[in-house]
Amino acid sequence: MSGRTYVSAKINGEQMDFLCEPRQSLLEVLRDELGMTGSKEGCNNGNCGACNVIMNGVLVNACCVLGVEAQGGTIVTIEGVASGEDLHPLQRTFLDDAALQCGICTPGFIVAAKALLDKEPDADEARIRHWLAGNLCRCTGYDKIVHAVLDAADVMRKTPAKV
Amino acid sequence: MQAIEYIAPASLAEAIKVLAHHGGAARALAGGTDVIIQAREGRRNVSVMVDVKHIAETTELSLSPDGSLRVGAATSCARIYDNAEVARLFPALIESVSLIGGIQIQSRASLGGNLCNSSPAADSIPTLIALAATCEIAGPGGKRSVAVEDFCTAPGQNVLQPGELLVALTFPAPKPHSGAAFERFIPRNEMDIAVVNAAASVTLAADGSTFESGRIAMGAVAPTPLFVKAAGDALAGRPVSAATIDAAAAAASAAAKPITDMRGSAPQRTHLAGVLTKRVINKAVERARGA
Amino acid sequence: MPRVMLPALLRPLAGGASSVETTGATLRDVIEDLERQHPALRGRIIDAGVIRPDVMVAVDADEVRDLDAPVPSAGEVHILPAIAGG
Amino acid sequence: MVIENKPKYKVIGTRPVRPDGIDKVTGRAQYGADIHMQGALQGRMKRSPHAHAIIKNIDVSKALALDGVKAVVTAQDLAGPGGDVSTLPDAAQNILASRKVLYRGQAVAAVAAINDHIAQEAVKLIEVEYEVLPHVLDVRESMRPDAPILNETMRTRGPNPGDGATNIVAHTVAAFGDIERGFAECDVIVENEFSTKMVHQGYIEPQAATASWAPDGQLSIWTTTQGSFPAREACAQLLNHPISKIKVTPTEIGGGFGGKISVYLEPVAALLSRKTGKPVAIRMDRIDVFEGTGPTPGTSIKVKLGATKDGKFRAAYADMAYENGAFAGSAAMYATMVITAGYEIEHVKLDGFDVVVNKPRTQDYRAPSAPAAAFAFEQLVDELAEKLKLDPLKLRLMNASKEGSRGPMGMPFKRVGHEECLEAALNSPHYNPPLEGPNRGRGVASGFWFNVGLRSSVNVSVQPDGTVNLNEGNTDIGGTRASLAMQLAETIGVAFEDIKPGVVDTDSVGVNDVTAGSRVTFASGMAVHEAGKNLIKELTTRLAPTWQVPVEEIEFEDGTFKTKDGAKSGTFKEIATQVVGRGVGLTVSGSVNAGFLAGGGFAHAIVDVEVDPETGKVTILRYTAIQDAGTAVHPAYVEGQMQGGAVQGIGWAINEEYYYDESGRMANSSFLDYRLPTSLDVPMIDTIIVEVPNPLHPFGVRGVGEPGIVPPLAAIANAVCHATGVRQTQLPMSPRRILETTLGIG
Repeated sequence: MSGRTYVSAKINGEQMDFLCEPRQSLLEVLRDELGMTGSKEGCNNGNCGACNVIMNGVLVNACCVLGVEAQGGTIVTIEGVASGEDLHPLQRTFLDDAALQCGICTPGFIVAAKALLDKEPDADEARIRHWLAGNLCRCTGYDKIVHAVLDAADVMRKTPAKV
Repeated sequence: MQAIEYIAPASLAEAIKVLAHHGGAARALAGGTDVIIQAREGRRNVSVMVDVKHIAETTELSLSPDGSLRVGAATSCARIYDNAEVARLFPALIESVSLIGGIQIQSRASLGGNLCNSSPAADSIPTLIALAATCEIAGPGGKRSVAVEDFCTAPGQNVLQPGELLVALTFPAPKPHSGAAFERFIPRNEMDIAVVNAAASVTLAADGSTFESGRIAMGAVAPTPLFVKAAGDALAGRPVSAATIDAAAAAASAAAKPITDMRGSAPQRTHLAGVLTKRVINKAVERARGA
Repeated sequence: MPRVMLPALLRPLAGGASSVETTGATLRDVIEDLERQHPALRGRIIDAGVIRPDVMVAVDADEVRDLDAPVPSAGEVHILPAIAGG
Repeated sequence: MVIENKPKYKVIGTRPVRPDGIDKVTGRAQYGADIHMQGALQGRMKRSPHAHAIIKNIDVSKALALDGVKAVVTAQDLAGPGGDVSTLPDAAQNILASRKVLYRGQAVAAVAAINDHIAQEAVKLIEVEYEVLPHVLDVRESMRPDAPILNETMRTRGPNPGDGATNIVAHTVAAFGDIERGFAECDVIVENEFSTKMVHQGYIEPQAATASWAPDGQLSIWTTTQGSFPAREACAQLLNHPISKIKVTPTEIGGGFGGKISVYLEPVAALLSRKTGKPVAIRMDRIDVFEGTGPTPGTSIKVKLGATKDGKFRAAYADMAYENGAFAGSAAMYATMVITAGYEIEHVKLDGFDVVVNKPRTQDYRAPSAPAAAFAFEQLVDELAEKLKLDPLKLRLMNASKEGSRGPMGMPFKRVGHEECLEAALNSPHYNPPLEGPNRGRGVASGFWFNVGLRSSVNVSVQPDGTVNLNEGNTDIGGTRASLAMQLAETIGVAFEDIKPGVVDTDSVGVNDVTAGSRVTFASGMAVHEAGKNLIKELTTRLAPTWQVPVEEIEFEDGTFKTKDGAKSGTFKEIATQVVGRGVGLTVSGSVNAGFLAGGGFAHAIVDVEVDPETGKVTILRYTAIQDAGTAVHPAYVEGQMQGGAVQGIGWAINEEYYYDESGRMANSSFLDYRLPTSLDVPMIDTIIVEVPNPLHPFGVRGVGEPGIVPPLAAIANAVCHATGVRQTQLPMSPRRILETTLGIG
């Protein structure tokens, strides 16, 4: 019964149709079927956050979701965070604040932080640390990541998002 | 992962039919944060996943005017803690569901899933027990109710029969002058499985000086989450005092029959059972006095 | 008289000595003299005409790979195992 | 904090955005698992479930019969028909075991299938018959004569080789002065025994490799490695294949810290590709990473330190046993080279024992061997300070190594910044106000790591618009494309933005040693500096006929070419555009062997903790990292190295460990139970960069990657001791351990 199932979902604003096996995770579908390798696999069991995407408005680990569950849903991945040449403020502050070293966890952190700031634009350091506890980084010690999120929040408060 | 079939029934009746048809090979899929991983890692044999997130009864979250609460088994932790009224009335429940995994897990993981996974260390179960929650179960033979403390039978096992589905959890309205609290001890500050966890619900006399009743439950100290009746009994009718609370904590420690594993040693867990019991009772008293 | 300081691993090959007085004005001369005094050390420091890749040699505080490097008469030549890192 | 007047640099010391940054924040960057080749097969490793067993038979027939499976390989394929893996026998066994498995997780076979799910099913169908042997996990137990022997042919390297088989790989002795006389002269002597557990580097990206073996024998490998050239060399030896026929392309790498130097998957993917005629990709999962790669050793260290009553260290002794895992290594030898490096001590004797145990073959992890050694030694320093009623930083300062001090290897240090780091710590805003509150304690500790030089080679070519491409062969993990481009920009006097750096494959640049030992910004920086000078020289030569002046008449200074009389001048970019523009292309290179010793680096930590007396949980309240960076090329990236090292050290100190069950299985092989610190577990990490220029480098650069992880283990232990009154001799200082030692629970 491992036939492939037809799934239709809106990914980064575009309607996409794909076939996947029910046992394939959303992460496998994004990376292997759709060629969107920005979401990373660090643990494949929901403990590192490298595969974070926003699904139907909430932050999820794509490794803990079946691809077939995306049917009819909307998904935002790291590939959809910038709009064209305009980086998202988080992407800008991660660069300016040196908040990445090897960069493997960066897509997950940016997607997770975006989900936070979309919901809570005034998040403080304690809230940011709490929200990001599901995202592991082994290079930075988190200091510059937390600063980058605080700085992005500041930028976003000063310049309301373009429609 | 072994090959699986995925079915997303739109009604409770259909879900029961599908589950009954596939028997033990089928498993309900709510948040999937346990079952998908267990199937992938070969820790559970699952060949059919029945997605129960498209069913009205399993996804509801409704607070009655009298203050009783009904939580569909597939309702996510985030939906529960994002509901301000639920958060006000059931702070212990919020403490539990805010601790299950990270934010990414809480947006999918459900109360029903946490219960059906039946881990001895599950972070919601002691709270469900302390709050005297009831399981609503539907199956081919009809519906039945089971008290949460009677639900788990062994690590990873529970009273659900093949074809049965946990539909919802119901909570009685908090009584006047009552309060509840949950606490977990983990080595990090998030993202860990409990070394020990504990929940307490207490009802005080109107003047706040004595305990009328108490319900204490703990996790990770026995093969299943533990309802420690003796600890609650040690409170009932006694003055709210350090001595009373110490006696309840001692009863909790005595009830603990933990093992030593990578998450903690047996003596450490027995000790923490007392420490956490004391802490949650104190917090529950504080809330009861404020209620 | 340059003094060659030997690591523990090589001392058994020099009769247990932790250091050896040598003669020579260049590293090559010094090591050749060392090998003359303790033939068991042949091939353990220099192999095929160059310093072995798993050995490092320092003259006083300076690491040296060139065998023609000068060695002061009061100098110390340190023979050390190679290191890397994470 | 700048200690000495350093030259006024234009680019060095600024904080530009890394050239690879945009790709990394948008998801474009291609890491090991992101290489998707048309028609590629997916590989999986079959691993041993036993810690120690003889392989009696491997039956792959059922796996091969599974639909979608294309090939299976075992150690027989590695040796190949007429093959020879004798040059790297341990590496060969570690990649695919043939005779014996020496740890749980050791690979014994591999499959290639049309997708990963089928490959996983096929792995289960491979039947391996084992004869299970008794195993040994503890380093001291493994040294006993009655311990199960891992390798019957092993004899101890060192002064007393012994006759029989042993698990002691080597006994390293370092001795200076007269240890007995030294201790006899001491007024105060402290001693203790310490132990640490095996820990993992914990990089977030699992190893992944893709290989494509063409019919003409050309082998292309894409891999997430810290060293494409060493990986190429290892593959050549293990596959008995000419090095000239192997091209290794390093992908972006998701962390390494020493754990991605050895090859694991590359030769196996190559064998599977050769067998199937298709590209084969193998990706580890997290369990593979924990069980099947190279963590860093657990240790058992006995130390003794003596001083006169005025606080002068006179004598030190250490007996250090380091796990090597299943195969011979040299971790304890490293430890003898670093444990006393921070101090002037006349009488020293150090015994280092490298020991095999039935655990994964250990690898380097950020300043390998030094953190555990410092955990032991720096606690004794703390104890001495208490006994002598001296400030622990001032006691260290009184004894600190400096230029001319003999290090533990016997040779004198060149200019180093240990004293300057200690002074910076003493004057820091963190150290001066005393710590208030119950159950709190403050700890300090020093750390040293060598930094190494080794070989680097870069190519530099001028583009028609006068900008410059810089091609280097070192994997960039922490921002070295930026730090190298900055050094080239400084050398040739252009803007950072006019340099375009890239990491290229092994066919495209001269040999480069690993990205390790904190060496890339240092040694590749030297290569870049040389290439820059060569570029100026070549441009000058080409400019002379254009300007119609002799070459000697042209000077280059401050980014400008000019004639000595000042009549003609032009910036680098103007001249490069003019000379190269539409003319003949211009490529130069720079190649160095920067040797082993790159100057060495000192780091220091000040940490405040609070210990919950009821639960034993340690909370890090405040942390300041102090480090001598020589010259901080990119200060933000230097801070990042210091902060990252500090937090890895915090994890190591408090929670991380390989937790083994009785069967020799790592019970916590997931990110759930192997507890890396999360953002919620640490405070902001304050940094103080000390700049004592390194005399071995044209810009004074020191390696900065490693020293930061050395002090935190000891600093936290000292802080916990001051908070609780109990000295912590074992890692991790988990809540369980703290309860055991403070309340006797356990």
